[in-house]
Amino acid sequence: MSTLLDAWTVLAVCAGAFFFMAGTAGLLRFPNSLARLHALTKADNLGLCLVMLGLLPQVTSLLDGIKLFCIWILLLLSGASVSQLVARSMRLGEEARR
Amino acid sequence: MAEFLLGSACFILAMVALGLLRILRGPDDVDRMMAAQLLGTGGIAIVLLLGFATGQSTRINVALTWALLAAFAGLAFVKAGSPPAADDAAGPEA
Amino acid sequence: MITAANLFGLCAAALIGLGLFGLITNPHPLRKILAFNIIGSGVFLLFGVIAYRGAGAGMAADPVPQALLITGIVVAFSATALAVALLLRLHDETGSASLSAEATDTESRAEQDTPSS
Amino acid sequence: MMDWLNLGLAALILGLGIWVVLAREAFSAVVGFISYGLLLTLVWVQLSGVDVALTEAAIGGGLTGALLIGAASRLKRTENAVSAEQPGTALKWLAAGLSAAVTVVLAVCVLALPEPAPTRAAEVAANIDSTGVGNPITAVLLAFRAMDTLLEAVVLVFALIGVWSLTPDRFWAGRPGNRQTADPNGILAYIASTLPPIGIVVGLYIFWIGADYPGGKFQGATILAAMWLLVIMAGLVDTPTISRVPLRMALVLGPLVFIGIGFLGVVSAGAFLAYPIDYAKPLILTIEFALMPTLTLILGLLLLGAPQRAVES
Amino acid sequence: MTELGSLALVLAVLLPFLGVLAGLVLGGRNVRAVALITILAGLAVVVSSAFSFVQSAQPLTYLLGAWAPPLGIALRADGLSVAMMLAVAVVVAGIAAYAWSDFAPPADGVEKRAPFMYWLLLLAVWGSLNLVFLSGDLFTLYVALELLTFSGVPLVCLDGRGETLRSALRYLLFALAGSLLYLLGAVLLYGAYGTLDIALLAGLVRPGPIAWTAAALMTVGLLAKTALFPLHIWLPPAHAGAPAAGSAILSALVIKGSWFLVVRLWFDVMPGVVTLSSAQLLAAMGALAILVGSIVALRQQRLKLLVAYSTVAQIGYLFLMFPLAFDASGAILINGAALDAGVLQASAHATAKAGMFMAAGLIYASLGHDRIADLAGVARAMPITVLAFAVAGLALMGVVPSGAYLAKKLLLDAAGESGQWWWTVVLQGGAAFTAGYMVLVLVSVFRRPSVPVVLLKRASRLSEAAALSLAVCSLLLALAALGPVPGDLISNPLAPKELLSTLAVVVGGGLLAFGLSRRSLSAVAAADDGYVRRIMGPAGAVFERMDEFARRWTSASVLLLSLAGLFTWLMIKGVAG
Repeated sequence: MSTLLDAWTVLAVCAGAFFFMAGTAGLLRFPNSLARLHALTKADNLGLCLVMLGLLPQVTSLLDGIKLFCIWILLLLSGASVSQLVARSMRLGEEARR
Repeated sequence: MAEFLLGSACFILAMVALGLLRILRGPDDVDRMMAAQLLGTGGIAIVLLLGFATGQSTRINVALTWALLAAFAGLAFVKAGSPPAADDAAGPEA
Repeated sequence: MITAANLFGLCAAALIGLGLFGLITNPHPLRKILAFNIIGSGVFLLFGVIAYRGAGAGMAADPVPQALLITGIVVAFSATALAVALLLRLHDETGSASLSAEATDTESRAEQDTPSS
Repeated sequence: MMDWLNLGLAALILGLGIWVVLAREAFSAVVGFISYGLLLTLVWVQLSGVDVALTEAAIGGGLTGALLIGAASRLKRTENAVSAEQPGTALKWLAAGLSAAVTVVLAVCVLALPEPAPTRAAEVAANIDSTGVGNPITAVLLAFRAMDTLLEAVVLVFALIGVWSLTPDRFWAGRPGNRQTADPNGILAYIASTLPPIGIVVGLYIFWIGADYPGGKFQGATILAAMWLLVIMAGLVDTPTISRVPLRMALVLGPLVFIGIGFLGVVSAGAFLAYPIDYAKPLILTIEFALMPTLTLILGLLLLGAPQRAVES
Repeated sequence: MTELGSLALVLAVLLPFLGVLAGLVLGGRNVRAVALITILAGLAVVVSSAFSFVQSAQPLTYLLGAWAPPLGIALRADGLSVAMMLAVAVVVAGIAAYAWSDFAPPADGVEKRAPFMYWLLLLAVWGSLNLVFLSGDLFTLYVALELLTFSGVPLVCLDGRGETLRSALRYLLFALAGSLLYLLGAVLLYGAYGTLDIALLAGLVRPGPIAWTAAALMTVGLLAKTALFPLHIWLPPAHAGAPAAGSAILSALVIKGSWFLVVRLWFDVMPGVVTLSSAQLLAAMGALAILVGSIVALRQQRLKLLVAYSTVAQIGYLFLMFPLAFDASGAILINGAALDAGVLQASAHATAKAGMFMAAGLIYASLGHDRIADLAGVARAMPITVLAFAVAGLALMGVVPSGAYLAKKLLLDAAGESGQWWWTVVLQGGAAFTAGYMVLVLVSVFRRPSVPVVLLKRASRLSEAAALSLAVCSLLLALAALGPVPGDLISNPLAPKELLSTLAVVVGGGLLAFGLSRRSLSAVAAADDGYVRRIMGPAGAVFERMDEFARRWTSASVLLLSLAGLFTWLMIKGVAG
C-alpha cells in the first residue's frame, strides 16, 4: 500500500514539476505579455495542484490535508482573478496609449 | 522519499529562478509581476515539498500565509499598476 | 561543502554591503528605502544564522534571537511605513521627491522669509 | 541535495538583491523586492525559523510589498528628475569600495563566530514550563522578554502617530486613501468577498496555535490586516475616519491591557510583567488576544497612510 | 531587587507612554491636560527614583517579569542615568510651559493636528529617552532608539512645509541607517557572547575581530544619530525648520539619547575594547565640530540657523571627555571626573540650548522673521526674551557658576593630569567661539532701530519665563551639582581673576565675530572693511564649503563608513601596538 502511495506521490510531483517547467518556458519564450500570462497562470496552477495531490497521501493528519486543499483553492482563486485583472489593466493601458 | 521530494524542490527552484529572468528582461511591469507570481506559486510548492521532506508539518502554515499574502500583493500590484481610468470606469459610488 | 550557517552568513554580509551601496549612491528616496530594507534583511539574516548555530537543548535553533527577529521585522516595517508616508507627503507638497536642496544652499534659503514658527 | 538547494537560494537572493539596488526603475526594483522577500521566507524555513518565516511571508513579501508598490506607482513621474542627481563616478567607486570592505569585514566576523555557538536554548527549555506555553518563541516574546513585545506595540503606535502627523491640516480627522470605486460586480469585488472569510479563519488559526506551535498574534494580525485592506481596495468598505473615538480606543487597547496585566504582576507575582505561576498561560493569551485588534488596525492604517480627504458631510 | 523603590524605573518609562496612549484616545481637546498630569506625575517618579538611588548608594536594578538576564531584561539606573533623567525631566517641564499657550487646545473644540501631535510627541520623546537611560539590554535599547527617532522626526515637519518635510526625510533615512549599524553591532555581540545584557557583556567582551567590528559599527551608527560633525547632514535644516518648541526638544533632548548610548557602550559595554587612540579620534571629531559649527554659526544670517549650528558645535563638546576619561596608563576607560564632566555638560547644554531655541522662537514669533541683521531694538521691545538668550549664551560659554564651567574645569584638570594639553586649547577656544556668536546676536538686538520695532504679537509671559528659567538653571547648574563634587571647584564669579577670564573670552569672541561674520557688526565697521575681515572672510567661506560638502548625502554616508573603518583600525592598532 505504502509503496503504491509513494509511487503516486513520485508520479504526481514529477508531473507537477513538469508543468512548472512548462510555465517557465512559456514565460520566457512566448512573444507577448498576454500569451505569457496565459501560459503562466494555467501551467503553474496546474503544477501546484499536482504537487499538492501528490503530497496528499503523505499527510499525517486531517487538518494538514484541509490546509493543503485550502492553499490550492486560495491560489486558484487569487491566481485566476489577479491574471484577469492584470489582463484588463494591460488592455486599458494599451487603449490609453492609443 | 525525502530525497526525492527535496530533489523536486530543487528542480522547481531552478525553474522559478529561470522564470525570474523575466524580471530582468521585462519589458513591461506586467511581465515582471508575472515572474513574481510564478515565484509565489513555485515557492509554495517548494515550502510544501520541504515540509514533507523534513516531516515538519508546521511548515504548511507558512505556505498558507504565503498564499494569502501573495494574493494580496498581487491585487495591490494590479491596483497600483492599472491606469487611474480603470477606477473611474466603474463610476463614483455613494 | 560549506555549512548552511556559513553560506547564509556570508550571504547576509554581502546583502549588507549591497544595501549600503544602494543607500549611498541611489539618489531616489524610495530606492534608499528599498536599500534600507535590504540592509535590514541582511542584518536579520545574520541574526537568523546566529540563532541557527545556537540549536540545542532539543530546539532546532536558539529561540531568543528568533523572537528578537520578529520584533526587529516589525520595527523595520514601521520605519518603512513612516518613511514612505513622509516621502509621499513631500511629493504631494513639492511635486518633487528629491532629497537634496543643495541647489538652493542654506544662505539663499535664509534670504527667503518663509514662515517657520 | 539540501546543500544545492541552499546554494541556489543564496545565489537567487543575492541576484535579486543586486537587481533591487541596480534596477533602473523603482517599480521594477519593488517587484524584485517582493520576490526577494518571498525567497527570504524559504531561507527562514531552511534556518529552522518557522515563526520568522511566517512573519517574513506576511510582512516582507506581503505588506511591505504592497506599501512600496503603491508608493512606486505614485512616484513614477519623479524618477527621471531625481536620477539626474547621480553621484560622480569617483564617489560611486569609493562607495562601492567601502561597501565591499564592510562585506569583507562582516564575512570575517561570520567565520570568526565562536564554536560551539553560545545559546540561550537551554535556559529557555528549563524555564518554559513556568510560562505554560509550548512555543519557545512565544515564551520569549511574552514572558522572558515581554518588555520588548510591549515596546514593539508602542513602536507601532508611535509610527502611526508619525504617519498621521503628516496629514495636511485641511484633511485632519479625515480618511486616508482615495475612495476606491471598483465595479461592485467585478472581479475585485468578488475576490474581496470570497478571500477574507478564508483569510480571517486562517489568521485566527495562526494566532491561536501560536501558544504552542509556530505562529502568534503578530503573524495572525498581519493576515487580518491584509484582508481588511483587500476589502478596502475593492471599495466594499471605506477607510476609517481617524478621529473616531472607537477606532482610537481599539488602537490603544492592546498596549493598555498589556501594561495593565504587567502591573497586575507587581501585586500578584512580585514584578512588573511577571505572571502568577498558575495563571501564566491565560494571562499571556489575554494579552495576545487584546493585541490582535490593535495590531491589525495599526498595520492596516500604516499601509493606508496619512488622511488624504476630509470627511464628507 | 524587585522592591517597590525601583518600580519607579518602570514608571519613569511607562508613564509617558501611558500619557501618549491616553492622549490619543482623549483627543485634541484634552491632550494638553493629559500631558500636564503626565509631566507632573513623571517628575515625581523621576525625583523619587533619584532619591532611592541616593539612599541605596548603588545602582538600582529592576528585573522585568522577575526574569534575570541573560534570559530576561533588566532596567538599571546608575548615577549617569539618574542625572540624565533628572535633567531631561526639568527640560521637558520647561518646554511644556513654553509651549503651553502656543499649542493650546482649540477654542472651538475641534481637534487640530499640530497641537494634538505636539503633546503626544513630547511625551513620546520623554518616555523613549527614559528608556534609553534605563534599559540594560542592547536590543531593548535599539527599540528605544527607534522610538526616539519615530517621535523626533514628525516634530521636524510639524508645520508641513515642503522644506521641513525634506529635512525630516533626510533625518529619518540617515537615522535609520545609523540604527541599523547599531543593530548589526548588537547582533554580532550576541553571536559572539550569547547575551545582550550590558552588565553581562562587560564581563565577557574581549578585543577581537567581532568586538572591534561591533564597537566601530555601533559607534558610528550612534554618531550619525547624534549628528556629530561630519555626520551632521540632517541637523541644521531640521532644527532650524521645526517650530521653536520642537527645535528645543530636538536640540536639547533627542540627540542626547544616542550620545548617552555612545557613553554606555564605551564605558560600560566595552571599556577594554576601545582604545585611547580611538577616543582621540572621537574627540578630534568633536573639536572639528566646535570649529566648523561655530564658524558656520557666525556666518548665518538667520537666528534659528545660528542656534542650530551652535548645536553642531555644542555636540562636539560632549565628545571631548572621551580621551580624558582614560586611566593614567591610557589603557582603559574609567568612570571618573571626566565622565562626570561629560554628563554635566550634557545637562548644561540641554537646559541652555532649550532656553536659547525658545528665546529665538519668541523673537521669530513676535517679529515674523529672524534675520539677525534686522533685530535692532529687540532688546528694548522684548527684554526678558533677550535676557533669556543672553543668560543661555553665558551658560554655554561656561562662566561661573554654570554647569558648562564646572565641566570645563573638570576636563581641564583631567587634560592637565594626563598631559593632553591640546584639548585645553580646544576647550578654551570653544568658549571664545560661543562668545562670538553671542556677541553677534546681542550687538544686533541692542542696536538702536531706524524705525520703531513693531511686534506682531506679544510673547506669552509663561513662555518667556520658561525660556529664562531653563537658561538660569543651566547658569546655576554647578551649584546644584556640588553634591558629589568638592566645593573648592567653584570660585567667586566676581573675583578679579574670573572676571578677567570671562572678559578675555568675550573680547576674543567679539574679534572672531567681527572677523568671520558675513555682516559687519556696526555701521562703522561696514564702511571700513579692514584687512582682518578681508583675510578672515574667505577663511570663513572655506569652512562653510566644508560644512556644505559634509552635508551632501553621498559624502556624509561615505564619511560614515570611512569613520567606521578608521575606528576599527585604531582599535586593532591599540592591541597590536
